[in-house]
Formats: sequence, C-alpha cells, structure tokens
Amino acid sequence: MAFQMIAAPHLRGPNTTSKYMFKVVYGLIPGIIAATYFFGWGVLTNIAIAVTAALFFEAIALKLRRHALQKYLCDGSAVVTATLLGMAIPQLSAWWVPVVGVFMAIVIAKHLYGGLGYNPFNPAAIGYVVLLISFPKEMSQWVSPDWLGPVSPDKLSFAQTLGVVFLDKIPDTTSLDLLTHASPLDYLKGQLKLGLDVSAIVKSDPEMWGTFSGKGWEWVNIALLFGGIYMIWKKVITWHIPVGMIGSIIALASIVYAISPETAVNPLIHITSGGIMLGAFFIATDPVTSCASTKGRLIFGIGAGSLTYIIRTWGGYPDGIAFAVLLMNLSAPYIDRFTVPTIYGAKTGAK
Amino acid sequence: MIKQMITASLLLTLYSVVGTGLVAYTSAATSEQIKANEKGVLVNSIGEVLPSDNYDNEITTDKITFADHAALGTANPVTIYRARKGDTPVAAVIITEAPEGYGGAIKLLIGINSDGTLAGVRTISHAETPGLGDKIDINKDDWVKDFDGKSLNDPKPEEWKVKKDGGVFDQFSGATITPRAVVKSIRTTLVYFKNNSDSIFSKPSDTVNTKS
Amino acid sequence: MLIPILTLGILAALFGLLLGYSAIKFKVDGDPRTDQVSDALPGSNCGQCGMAGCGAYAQAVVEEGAAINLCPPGGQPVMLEIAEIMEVEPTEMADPTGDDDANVVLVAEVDEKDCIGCNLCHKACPVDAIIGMAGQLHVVVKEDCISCKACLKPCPMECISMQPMISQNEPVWPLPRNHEGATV
Amino acid sequence: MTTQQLWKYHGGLKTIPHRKSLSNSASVRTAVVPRFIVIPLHQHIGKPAIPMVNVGDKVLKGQKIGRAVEFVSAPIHASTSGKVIAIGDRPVPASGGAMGECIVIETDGKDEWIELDPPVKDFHTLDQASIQEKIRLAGIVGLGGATFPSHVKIPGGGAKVDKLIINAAECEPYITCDDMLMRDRPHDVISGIQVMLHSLQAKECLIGLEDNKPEAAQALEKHIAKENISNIKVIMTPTVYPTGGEKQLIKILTGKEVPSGGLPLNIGYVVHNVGTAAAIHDAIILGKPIISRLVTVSGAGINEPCNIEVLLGTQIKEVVEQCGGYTDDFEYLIAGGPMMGGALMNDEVPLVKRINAILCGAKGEFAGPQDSMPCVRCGSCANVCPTKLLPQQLYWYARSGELDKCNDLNLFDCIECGCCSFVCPSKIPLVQCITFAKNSVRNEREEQRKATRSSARGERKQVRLAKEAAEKAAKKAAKQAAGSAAKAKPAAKASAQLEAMNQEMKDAMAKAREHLQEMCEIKCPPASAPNDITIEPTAAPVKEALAKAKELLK
Amino acid sequence: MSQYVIILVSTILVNNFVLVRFLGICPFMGVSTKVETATGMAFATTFVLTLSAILAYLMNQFLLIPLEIEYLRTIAFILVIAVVVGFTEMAIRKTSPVLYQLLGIFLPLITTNCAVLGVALLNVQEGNGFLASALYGFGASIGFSLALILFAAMRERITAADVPRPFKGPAIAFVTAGLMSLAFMGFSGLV
Amino acid sequence: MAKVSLSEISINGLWKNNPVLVQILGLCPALAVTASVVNALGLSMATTATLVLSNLIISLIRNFVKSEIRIPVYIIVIASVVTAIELSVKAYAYDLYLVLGIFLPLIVTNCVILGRAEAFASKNRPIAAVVDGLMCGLGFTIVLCALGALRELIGNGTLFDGMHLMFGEAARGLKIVVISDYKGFLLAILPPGAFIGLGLLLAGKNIIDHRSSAKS
Ligand SMILES: Cc1cc2nc3c(=O)[nH]c(=O)nc-3n(C[C@H](O)[C@H](O)[C@H](O)COP(=O)(O)O)c2cc1C
Ligand SMILES: Cc1cc2nc3c(=O)[nH]c(=O)nc-3n(C[C@H](O)[C@H](O)[C@H](O)COP(=O)(O)O)c2cc1C
Ligand SMILES: Cc1cc2nc3c(=O)[nH]c(=O)nc-3n(C[C@H](O)[C@H](O)[C@H](O)COP(=O)(O)O)c2cc1C
Ligand SMILES: Cc1cc2nc3c(=O)[nH]c(=O)nc-3n(C[C@H](O)[C@H](O)[C@H](O)CO)c2cc1C
Ligand code: SF4
Ligand code: SF4
Ligand code: SF4
Ligand code: SF4
Ligand code: FES
Repeated sequence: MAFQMIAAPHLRGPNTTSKYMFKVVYGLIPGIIAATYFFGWGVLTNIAIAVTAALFFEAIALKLRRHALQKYLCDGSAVVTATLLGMAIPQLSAWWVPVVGVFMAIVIAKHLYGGLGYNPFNPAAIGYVVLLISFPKEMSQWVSPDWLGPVSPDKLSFAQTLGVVFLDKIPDTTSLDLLTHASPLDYLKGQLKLGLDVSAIVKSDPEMWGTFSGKGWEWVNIALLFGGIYMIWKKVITWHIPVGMIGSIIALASIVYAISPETAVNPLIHITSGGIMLGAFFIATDPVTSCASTKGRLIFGIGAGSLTYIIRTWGGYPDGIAFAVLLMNLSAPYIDRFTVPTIYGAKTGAK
Repeated sequence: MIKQMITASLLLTLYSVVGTGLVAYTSAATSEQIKANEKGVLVNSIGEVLPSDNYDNEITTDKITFADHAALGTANPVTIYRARKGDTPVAAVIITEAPEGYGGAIKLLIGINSDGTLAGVRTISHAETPGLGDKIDINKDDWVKDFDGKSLNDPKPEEWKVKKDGGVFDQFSGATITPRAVVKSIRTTLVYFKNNSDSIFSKPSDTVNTKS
Repeated sequence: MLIPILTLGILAALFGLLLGYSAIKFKVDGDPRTDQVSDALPGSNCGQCGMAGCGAYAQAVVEEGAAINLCPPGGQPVMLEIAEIMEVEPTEMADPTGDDDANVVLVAEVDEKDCIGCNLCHKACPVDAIIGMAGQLHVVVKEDCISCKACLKPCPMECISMQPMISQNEPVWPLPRNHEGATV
Repeated sequence: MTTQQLWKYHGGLKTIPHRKSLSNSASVRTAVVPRFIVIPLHQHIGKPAIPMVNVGDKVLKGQKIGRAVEFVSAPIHASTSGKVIAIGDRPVPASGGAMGECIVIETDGKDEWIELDPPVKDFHTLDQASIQEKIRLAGIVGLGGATFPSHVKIPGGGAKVDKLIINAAECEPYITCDDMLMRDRPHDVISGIQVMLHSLQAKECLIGLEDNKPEAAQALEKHIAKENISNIKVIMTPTVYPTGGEKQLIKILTGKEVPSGGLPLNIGYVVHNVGTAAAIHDAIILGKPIISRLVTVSGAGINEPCNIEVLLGTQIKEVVEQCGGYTDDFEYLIAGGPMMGGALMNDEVPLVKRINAILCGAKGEFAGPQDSMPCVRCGSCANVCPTKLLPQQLYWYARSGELDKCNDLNLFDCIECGCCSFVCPSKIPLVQCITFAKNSVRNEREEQRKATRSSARGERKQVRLAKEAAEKAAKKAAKQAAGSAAKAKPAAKASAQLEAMNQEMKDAMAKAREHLQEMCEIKCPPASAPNDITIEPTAAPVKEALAKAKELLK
Repeated sequence: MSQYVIILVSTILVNNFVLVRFLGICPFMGVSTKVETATGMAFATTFVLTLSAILAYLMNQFLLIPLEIEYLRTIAFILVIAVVVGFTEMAIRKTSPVLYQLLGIFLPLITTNCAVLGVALLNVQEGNGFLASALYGFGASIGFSLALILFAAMRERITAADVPRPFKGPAIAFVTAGLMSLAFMGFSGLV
Repeated sequence: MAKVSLSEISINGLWKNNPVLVQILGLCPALAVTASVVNALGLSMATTATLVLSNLIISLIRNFVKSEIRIPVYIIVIASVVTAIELSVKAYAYDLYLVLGIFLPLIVTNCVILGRAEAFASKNRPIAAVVDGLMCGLGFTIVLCALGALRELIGNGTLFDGMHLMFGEAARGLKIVVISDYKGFLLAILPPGAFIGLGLLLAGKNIIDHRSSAKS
C-alpha cells in the first residue's frame, strides 16, 4: 500500500495570495468612491481601462513565458497594480495613457523579472513615472477644482466622459483647458516660485482650496486613510511603512514650517494632498518591493517619506511619491542586509 | 637595476615623443579650421537674429562682458555683442538668462535693434521639461518668433505677460512657468537696453583672449 | 611643436623611471603562470569575471583553480590560451543566460558482473579510491572518489561508469518545484 | 495551579485547528501482541545499536538485543518474547521510504518477561552515576520526538542544573498521548520527575502544559498535593504552537533564552518530555526497559481515534487495524503530528520510540500537495517564526544556492516547526526548502572534508609509488650487486650505491609521512582524520576490506 | 559655500555619473555581482577619482595652460592617472597587505573606467577651481559608489528571480539599471 | 597564441564576441550617444578608426615594449590616436563634435580598445590586428546604430534625423518619418531608455543565439 509523500507541515493556513491581493482592492474602495464623487466618472474609466489592459498584458506575458494562465491571472496582483495606476493618473486621461502605463508596469517592470513576486521595483510606480516623464502634459491635466462636486447631470456625464477618454471628443460647451488644471500641489509649487507666500496662495483661489487642503483631494486622502486602516486591521500590511512615511513627512514639514511659515507648506496640507495616502498605505507597502523585516520597513517608510518631502519641496516634480518609492525600492535589498532581526538566543549566544 | 629603469624610461619617452609629435602635427594642421569653426558657431547664432549684411564690424570681438548683471536679473555672466555699420550702432545681441525657468535658468540670445525693437530671440540652452516647456526651442516650436519686431511700445509694458496673467503672449497648454520666465526676461532686457543704450555702445570692447 | 614634445617627453621619462623603479622595488613573487595568464587576459579590468580585475582573475585561476571560462571580454580565444598555459581541457564559454542547476555528483562504479580484476583502474586512480587485488573484483570507495574519470579509459572491459552519488545523509528533500518545472 | 509569571516568545500560531477532542475522549487501549515484531536498531540520535543476538535465538520480553556502541546511543530491547527470524534491512518509518537494519522477531504469544532487576524502594539510595547507567541500559530516549538518549542529559562533572523542565505542552494538533498519560499515570510521572530531580541535583521542576489540558493539570496537581511535594510546579501556558519546542517552553516559563547553537544546559536547565519521565520511573523504580509507548491514533481517516499503548516494533498497519481500520475516504498517513510529522509512503513499517502519533488523514483533511505561487515577501512567515528567523530570505537564498548567506541568516537555528509554511499565502513549502538548505550545507561540509582527504590520499599514493619504485630499484641494484659480486671488484661501490639509495628512499618516505601528518592534523577534523584509514591492497577479500573501509570512514 | 553643496548634490544625485551622465558604466556592470566587491570598488573609486581630479587640475593649471598645449589634455591626463594609480597599487601591495585587500586590488579596475578621465575633462570644461575640482571628483565618485552598491544588492536579489531566459544575466541588469535611472530622475530639479 | 583565421576574427568581432553585447564593454558611449542614429554612427566610426589604428600601431611595436611599461605605452598610443581623431572631427565635422562632446576624448578609456590591444594586437601580426580592430569596430557600430535606431524610432518616430551633421546638407533628405503625427515617447530618449533599450537588444541577441543553437 503506497500513500502520498508530502513534506510537513500537513496543515496549512487559510490565507492565499489572491485573497491577500484582493484585500488591497477592498481597501481601495473607499478611496475610489470618494475620488469618483469628487472628480467624476473619469476615475472609473481610468481604472477599468487599466485593469483590462493589465489582464491582457499579463495574459500575453504569461503565455510567452509558458506559465499557467489561470493560476496567475487570478492571483489579483495585476488588478492591484492596475487599480493603483488608474487612481494615480489624471482623471480625464485619454485611453492610451493608462494602457502605456500598464504596459510598462506589467511587462517591463514585472514580467521581465519573472512576474509576481520577483520584481524589484513597484510596477505601478514605474508605470506612473514613465508616464510622468514621457507625457508631462497629459500627466498634469487634472480635473479642475471648480468642476468639483457631486457627479451631477450638468457636469460631464458618463457618456461624455467616455467620449473624452476614447474619442478625444470634448463637449462643445467646454474645453480641456476649462476642465483641467494643475493639481493643487503643482499649482502651489508654481506660485511659490513666484515668491508668494503659502497662506496668500491658498486664499487666492478658493475654488482650488478646500477645508484644509486641496479641494476634493483632502477627502480622497481621508477615505484612503480609512482603507489603509482596514488593511492594517486585516493584517495585509503592518503599520511600519505608513507610519514611518507619514510621520517623517510631518516631522520634516513641521521643522521647516516652524522655521519659515510663509514659504513652507504646512504639514496638514502635505499629508492630505497629492498621492500621500495612496502612497503610504498602498504603494510603498507593496510587500514584494519593500523591505522584509519590520525594522527594515520602518526605515523604508522613513526614507520614502523624507524623499517625498525633499522632492516636493526642492525638486522638479510637484509630487515625489512615486520617485521616492522607487528610490527606496532600489535601496531595499541593501537595507535588508542590515536589518536582519536578532534571532532567538542570539543575545545569549556564543556565536 | 639602474639599467632597467633607464631602458623603461627611454622606451616610454620614445613612444610619447612619437605620439605627441603626431598629435602636435595634427593640431597644427587643424588649428586654423577649428578656430574658424568655433567662431562660425557664434556668427551663425547671431546670424539667426541679425542678418550679417546689416552690419560690417567684427561682431564677435566687439563685445562687453559682465560677470553678473543685477539689472538683467541674473547672477551669471552676460555678454553683449554690438553690431555697427560704420560707426553707427545697428543692434546689440545680448546673451543672458531667464533664471526662473521650470528646470532652472534658460539661456537666451536676444537681439535688439538700436530703435528698441526686437530683432529676434533664440534659446541657447535650457532644462525645461521635454514635451512641455521645451517649445521655447526654435527646433520644437515657432513660439519665440512671436517676439520678432516687438518692443516695449508694442505691446504695452503692462501687457508683457503671458495670456494667463493678463498679457498678450501665448502660454503652452499645461506649462505657464516657462513662457512666463522667458517673457519676463525679455522684458527686463528691453528695459535695460532702453535705459542704457548709449553706454552699451560706447563702452570699449573687452580685450579678447586669443588662445590657440 | 617642440614644447609639447619636450614636455611630454620629460614627463614620460620621469614616469618611465618611476615605473621601472617600482617594478623592481615592489616586485611580488608568485607563480610565473600567474603572469602568463595575466598577459593572456584582455586587461580591460572590467570585473565581469567576478574578480577584482584581470590580475586577480589570473591569480584565482592559477592559485585557486578558478574556472577558465569566466572572462567575457576575452571570449573563447583567451579561454583557449589559458587552457594551454594551465594545461587543462578547454571548456565552453559560460552562458550568461544559462540555468545553473545544482549538478549531481557523479562517482565511478565498477560493474561487478564484468570486472576481470585486471587492476588497471586501481593503478589509474590518483587517490587510491579503487581497492582490489589483481584477479579479484575491484570496488570503488565512493566516499573517496573524486570524479576524475581517470579510471574509465584503462578498463579493458569498459565496466566502470559514472553514477550519481547517493548522499549518506538522511533522505534529502529536493528543492521543491512547481508544476511549471521552475523551482518555486 | 501555581500562578506564575509567564513570558512570551516571538511569533507562533494562535489560530490553528487543534482537534484534540478526537482522541482524548476515548479511554486508553492496549494493543495486542502481534505475530511479528520488527525492531529497528536505530531508534535514536547517535550511532545505531549493534545486534547482540543471532537468527534463531530465542528472546524474552525486555531482553537486550542491541548493544549501544557509544555514549550517545541507546540499547534496544525485545518488546515481547519469541524467536529471532531475521536480521537485516527493512523499511523503517522515515520520509522517503528509507531502509534500516532491523531485528525481526516471531512472537510466541507468551509475552514472557526476562528476569528484571528488583524494584528499587528508595531511589535516594542510588547515586547519580548508577541512575544514569540504569537509564542508559533501559534504552530510554526522549519521547518528545527528538529521541535523544536521555542519560546523556544527566551531566556529569559538576555542571550545575538549576531547574528541570518537564515538557508536557503537547502543542501539536491531534496529539493527546501526553495528556492521557498525565491523566492516567500521574503517580508515575511525578515519581519519574523526582528521580530526575535527585539525579540532576536540581532545585525545582516546572511542568509546562498548555491550558487546553485542564484535566491533566488537575490530575498532576492532585497527586503533588497528596504527596505534599513542594518543588514541582505545574504551570499552564497559553495554547500557542509551538510552545512545546524546548527553547520556546523555556522562554515562556523562565523568560530566558537558550543561546543560539547551545543547549538548555548552558543556562542551567534540562528539559524532558512527560513520557520520558514516566519511562524513567519504569526504568528506575520498576527496573523495566522501554519496550512500548503510548501512541495517539487519530484523524478523520481512522474509524476509532484513541490512544493506545503499543509494543515497539509493531507494524503500523496492525495498530491501525486495532483502531477500527481506515475509513473509506482515508487519504494519507502521517507518523507524528500534522505540523512536524513525516508522511509515510507505506504502513508496513514498525512503530519506533519516536512516533507519538499516527494520523490517518481523510480526503481534504490535510493540506496535501500544494500548488505554490511565488513568494510575495508578505512577511507573514517572519512574523510567526518562533526563532525570529527570516524564512523567506532563507528560502530565496536556498533557491539561488547561496548557502553562505543562509548560514549568515542562522539557517541551523530553524527548529523546523512549520509555522512559516502554515501561514504562507503562497503555499511555499518553506520548511522543505530550509531542510534542503541544511542538507546542502552538511553535504558541502562533507564535500570539503572529502576534498582534504582526497588530497591526503593522493599524496599517499605518490609515496607508495615512490616506495615501490625504490624497492624495485633496490632489488635491481641488489641483483646487479650480486652479479658484480661474482666479478668481485666493484662490490663495494655497488653496496655503497645501494646504501645511498636506501637512505634516499628513507628520507623521502619520512618527508612524505611528515607532510601527510601535517596535512591531516591541520586540515582534517580529528573525527575523520584519515591517518587511521588503512586500506592497503592486501590479499584480504575485497568485501572485508570494503566493510572495514566503510566503518572507518563513518 | 552653497556652490560646493550644489556641486555635491548635483554630482551625487541629480547628475549621477552612472545613471544620468553615463560615465563608468563598464565597472558598474562588471563589478556589481556581489555587494562585497562592489563596496571595495566603491572605496577604491572614491580614492582614485578624487585624486585624479586634483592631479588633472594641477596638471592643467600649471603645465598645459602655461605652455599652451591644452590639446594634449587627454594624453597628459590619462598618462598621469594611469601611472599614479599603477604606482599606488604596486606600492600598497608591497607595503600594506591589509589595505591592498581592502582597496588595492580594485585599483587596476579603475584606470580604464571612463569616469576617471571624464571627471578630469569635465572639470576643465566647467572651469572649476581647485576645491571645486576636488569636490567634483569626490561627489562623482560618491554618486558612482552609491549607484554601484545599491545596484549590487539589487542584482544579488535578481539572481534568485525567475527571469525569462533571454533576459538572464546582463540583459536584466541593464533593464534594472534603466529603472534605477528612472528613479534617479526624481532628483532632477533639485539644483 | 594559436593563429586564428581572419574570418574567425571577423565573426568574433561582429557577433560571437561582440564588444558591447558579449564583452559588455564600451558601454558609456553605447548608452550616451545613442539617442539618435546619427550620433551613434558618428561616435562608432570614430571608435572604429581608433581601434584600427591603435591595433595596427600596437601590433607593429609589439616586440619593442617592456612589460612594466606596457600599459602606459598602449595608453599613450591610444590617446594620441584619439586626440588626432578628435582634432580632425573638430576641424571637419564641427557640428558633430558639438553633439558628441566629451565622449570623443573618452574613447581613450573605452575599455574595448585597451582590451583589444592587450588581448589581441599585442600578440598578433599587423594584418590580423587590423582586421580584428575593424571587425570589433564594426560590431560596436552595429550595436550602437541598432540602439540609436531603436531609441530614435520609439522616442521620436523618425529614423536618420540630423544626418547633415555628418554628411552635409545633402543628407538632410535621409530623414525618414516612420510614424507621422507621433506623440513621442520621451522615455526612449532619456537615460533610462538607453539602459532598457540595450537590455532589450541583449535579450534579442540571446534569443537569436538560442534559436540558432537549437537548430544546429
Ligand atoms: C513633470 C512635470 C514637468 C513640468 N514641466 C514644466 C515645464 O517645463 N515648464 C512649465 O512651464 N511647466 C511645467 N510643468 C507644469 C507646471 O508645474 C505647472 O503645472 C504649469 O506651469 C501651470 O500651468 P497651467 O497654469 O497652464 O496649468 C510641469 C509639470 C510636471 C508635473
Ligand atoms: C547533536 C545533539 C547533541 C546534544 N547534546 C546534548 C548534551 O550534550 N547534553 C544534553 O543535556 N543534551 C544534549 N542534546 C539534547 C538537546 O538539548 C535536546 O534536548 C534534544 O535535542 C531534543 O530537543 P528537541 O526535540 O527540541 O529538538 C543534544 C541534542 C543534539 C541534537
Ligand atoms: C516545534 C516543536 C514542538 C515540540 N513540541 C513538543 C511537545 O509538544 N511536547 C514535547 O514533549 N516535546 C516537544 N518537542 C520536543 C522538545 O523540543 C524537546 O525535544 C523535548 O521536550 C525534550 O524532551 P525529551 O528529550 O524527553 O523528548 C517539540 C519540538 C519542536 C521543535
Ligand atoms: C499591500 C499591497 C500593496 C501593493 N501595492 C502595489 C503597488 O503599489 N503597486 C503594484 O504594482 N502592485 C502592488 N501590489 C500588488 C503586487 O504585490 C505587485 O503587483 C507585485 O509587485 C507584483 O509582483 C500590492 C499588493 C499588496 C498586498
Ligand atoms: S572579465 Fe576578463 S577582462 Fe574583465 S576583469 Fe575579468 S579577466 Fe579582466
Ligand atoms: S573517477 Fe577518479 S577518483 Fe573516482 S574511482 Fe575513478 S579514478 Fe578514482
Ligand atoms: S509567508 Fe510566504 S509569501 Fe509571505 S514572505 Fe513568507 S514565504 Fe513569502
Ligand atoms: S520552520 Fe524554522 S523558519 Fe519556519 S517558522 Fe519554524 S523555526 Fe522559523
Ligand atoms: S566605456 Fe567602459 S567605463 Fe565607460
């Protein structure tokens, strides 16, 4: 009588990779709802196009590499990548923008390295950065703040949004210049260059500035924060990276703000504008590309936060999240070498 | 031991003497051409804004240089080439920079006729974002040609702005900072020229360093 | 024309003296083959061999028996040259895309049916891993076989072959593979 | 129950299906004596025992049939009376279907005991050395799973033992044999502990058990109270896998950590399993060697899950039959717990001292082969690792064959508890990869030793050849000398030549020997120093030479 | 003062020699398979680059310019660098084995690194003074070291990845360097 | 060293031991000047010329150098050749000189050149050395041009733009607009595109090699 040969342990926990990935998508839902509410249907079209393209490219890559199609397509990682990229690009982007981004993310950043789990760089961040440096114009046309508000009939309808996205057909009543505008961070950066002080800038354009930060952006960030807390609760991520990242931004911003309140953006605006919550809870935490140990993750978070602050404040790009994450990605293997936890018995050990 | 050292030394000397000889010979043979080339570049770019039959002096040497120039709003060297026909000043070509570009200073060549109208503007170098701010480059866009013939009277000084700021000059869609910086710098230069046109043309030329 | 030639000539003379001096003063004695191998290498000092430059690689080849096919800039010609200097068999150039699967250790095994006890294999084995007297069955002590294959050729019955060594340790779990055949 | 401060160790699994009630509700059975008993000679850590009986010998229950050859080894006893019918390789319960040397006994059904030492009334009269010897002769090995010969854990030479810790955690799911043992035989457990306390000169004993065994704890407490013993404490710990690992138990009970690469003794503790304690009671007080053990037979694939006292050497198949046989949807068999036990290819293998449970999995009950995904570095494995290793990194380096890096990450501190594999969302067989790496490292070390040995052997061959050549030359010279002696004249010259030659040869030999000596001393670890390998191509039959070589090489 | 800070930030991050200016790529690719070697190389490069920046400055200022033979710059610089580095290597090798293991063995790797000559030539091109030249060399080498060491750690990780066969080896290393360079573009605009 | 046939030298230089794709040397120019075909062509032609000349000279003098000054001598030879070429380009193709910038003098440190000098020219007769130099140079040129074409095409949608820099005004017409109305994919022109492009070329070569070895 011969039985099966299997290595111990013979019990396995209930968690699976795809469950794990889809929890990230659930975590994103509050943010997606808030963004759609404030910025319109374009958010959803972006995500839909990105997800479709991601699955398509993923399938092709898997096919070329002769890997089991269904197993990997269902793992959910491509969906996460695409959703994040879809949320990170301007809302009324033409259809090819997310497609190019997703191509870079899935094919170049992920499958050239062997697909799920092997990529050293965050695919979504790569996709975003490639788009940003290749198509800066398209990437700075954010839906205008004066257009903000609930999705209502006199704004762009779903059909009209599709027209803009797929056919480049802008309704006669408006124009792309009217619809879009620099993002609040971008605007702030531009105005600061002119030597204005922050409070004046914020007051000057009530259309753009909301309760305590960029109109709409603040609430999207808060919704994402809740999604992030859900993920921590569900143990999808640990607190180290988000806390390290947001904490270091607050710390740096507070110091600079304390030194010169006129020219420095206050910490509250910093952490509620741009992609900060998306970055801190969903992008920097990508387990594949961040550090392995908890100490490493804390360092990773602090590094990402500091770099974000530096790039935002002194660099050429209005929001440095994606760059900061990539820069930390490329440091992660090195950080891992120094942050091996002390094992049981090492302190007392003779080794 | 000494012998070994000396042979090594002699051999090396031999080869380097031969090598250097070769290079020195090439240098001698090409130096004229190279000098002409180097001058040619300057002449060409000046020629872009100022046709060479408009003047008859040796414009490349008729120049004044400032280490920095507060009136032009830059901390870097500024050079002014002067074009004259006979003794009458025809135009000045000012190499200056717009410090407030998106990616740092934008180096500009601004030709101003003696009557205060713009003979032409060219971007010499810049670090603006490709695809967004780089339309100031004549190879990418004709935008800089808009300035031809403009002066402080046309448009009026308060209209020397991009449209978004209430002026007359186009901005690029999605990029206002770059054109804003360029327009501002040109305007400053025109103002400077208007206020100092006499001294600009009367100052003696720098002694030009003619190195081989 | 004289100035440049003179300047560099003097400079070169000085450097020549310096180098000639240091070549004597700082001479490091070593295996002469190191110098030979070093001369054969491209001198690009690019580090692709995994060593700190050509000199280090030459030293590694001569003193530590490093593989002779590690220098991509030199390519096959240089590999052949090293093989000549080191008097070893030439190999293929390493394929950078190659799979480096853990290779199984092969050891010699005498087929008991055919062994006629000629004792030739015993004589060939450099480490006395084959035991047996003339006229009797010969056996390979697997633990001592160094896989050199020196015993294969002399055997008139061709009854010695290389077989995978079964580890003496407890049953080894292989590195698991997923169904695509890649190690998971 | 004594309330005492407890500590925590990193990681562990809190939510894991325990399924203990499956087997701990039925009462303990005793297996019948089977027709054949197969007793492996290697049931412990250390050298296998050497058979002391021959085929055809009659043996009695409890008779020593295998002799321990070293200190770290254990003798083997016949578990019932009968006739030895074979000695040779038989399948033994190890993963991979390995074979091992066994003694096969055809039982006579009489179950007749050999004459035992008289029971000891007061163990206080025995000194440490004699207790140790008695334990050794009784063949007692750790019954918690590691089967380390128990007598070795009684340190001689004045090493101070602070506390004796009794491991009754039984943290593995399904297994309840220690639980039942404590419920049924509290007296024997406590008595065994007292013997150990005496022999170790330890002040105190802590019995650590998980709080899912209140009955067992009560039984022990009651007995302790009855006997009015003050230095044995029963401590309940939270139910977290793998609290039963000795390092984890020590940490939980005392807050101290066993040094990496060290032993509990380094910090003054000795850990024994409760089953071991009961076995020591049997050995010292009753004089009985270990011939049977309590085994949990459980799982959804067995008809009557229970605990059963089985004679060592009984085929697992027969144990299963006595528990009602497999169910229809039975799928696979595990020797040991579901977390650390090995799957068995075959149920026709004997029960050995190590096996504390036989689990029969029904379809879908156990994980079965896993289709793993790539590691997503989620870190769950590191979060649960009780040793605070980074299983994920170990796995990556094992994959890419970077064993040095594995070692840097403390590969050998892994206790193979399986927590990491359990939680991995990608279902990666981490433990398997880690054992692979461990084996590879061991093989590599072996390889190195071998290389050193090879070069030594190579040198020796050269020496031998030189010697042979010299001898030949000498012979020739002698012949010549003899020839020339006939000619009478140059005889002196010839003999001088011969002399010189001999001298030269001697020098060469001495030099070579020196060299060899040096090499062996420097490079070879003394355990396998090749200077005592003597494989000369003598006239002895090859088989014998080979056997000798093998033995020497071990 | 701020000029020097700018030189450092610029050479290390914004115009990273390897990732943005494309100098010294060969050793960047060749010596990055192990972090340990990469680290040794990093130290050695820092030493040589700084030294050669200084030497080249002196050479240019006190020999080539006065004699008006600037066109011999390339020959003169490379000769000086090669000889001084070669001499240093031999000297260290004989005098301090420890230092040689740490640093010396990497020295020959560097003379053919075009960053060395690149630094010297760029310094002349930008008209840097003595201190600025030295800092420029130092910053460039720190930038090189940073990229090299991080890249090496990254490559070690990639060796374990399931990279498609045609991309195994240098190909994926180039892609990785590309993505690193992409990340470094985030620093643009800092100075 | 065993005599190698000229055709073998050629195959080695062009493909089997291609300087960039196999030797992984000479990377800086390969990455820095390949934003367009014309730049790539310009620099690789200068490099080829250097390779041929330096190989020739070194092969000629190979018996007259002492080992301790071997490297400095080779460097002097190479540097002299490069400087002469640099001066010539400066004199006769000034626009190209401006584009290639510092990479022209940096040919000196292009490791391929010293590598060929040491590994080949110093041990072979002049003819073989010249062929080796030429073939390595061509191998270098092919890769640079391929990379230039790839980047120019993806980045700008054109090919052979700016040929007048090398061949005079008449060559302006060589420009091919492959994709009209192309948005431009800047990534390809920027530094990251250079690295990634070279990676793709290398993978392409690997695929071809595997195919052909699978066939045979
Ligand atoms: C990556 C990036 C690069 C940019 N580059 C430039 C640039 O080179 N020149 C410019 O004027 N604006 C540039 N901008 C846009 C400015 O930040 C700012 O949005 C714009 O000048 C405001 O113009 P608007 O008022 O027309 O929207 C860039 C924006 C981004 C995100
Ligand atoms: C190789 C080895 C050597 C050991 N040596 C000793 C020893 O000298 N003294 C001792 O008290 N215990 C010794 N032990 C026993 C251990 O302390 C431990 O109790 C035993 O390995 C069972 O532990 P486990 O089941 O948790 O793995 C040794 C164990 C092993 C594996
Ligand atoms: C993960 C793990 C879990 C263990 N669980 C138990 C257990 O529940 N009960 C037990 O007695 N031994 C357990 N052990 C074995 C102990 O570590 C140790 O070997 C034993 O307590 C020593 O006692 P012994 O020599 O009497 O067997 C476990 C070991 C490991 C590695
Ligand atoms: C918490 C979490 C965060 C993730 N963040 C990202 C992300 O930022 N970008 C991305 O492409 N994929 C992300 N993923 C998906 C997945 O890990 C990623 O695609 C892998 O890098 C693919 O190998 C995330 C997954 C998890 C579980
Ligand atoms: S790979 Fe070849 S050329 Fe490069 S350092 Fe090693 S030996 Fe020298
Ligand atoms: S292979 Fe070599 S070592 Fe092994 S037995 Fe044959 S001769 Fe001896
Ligand atoms: S639990 Fe599995 S997937 Fe997660 S880090 Fe560990 S090995 Fe990787
Ligand atoms: S099996 Fe080893 S690595 Fe895995 S959790 Fe247990 S101790 Fe840690
Ligand atoms: S070309 Fe090799 S380092 Fe630059």
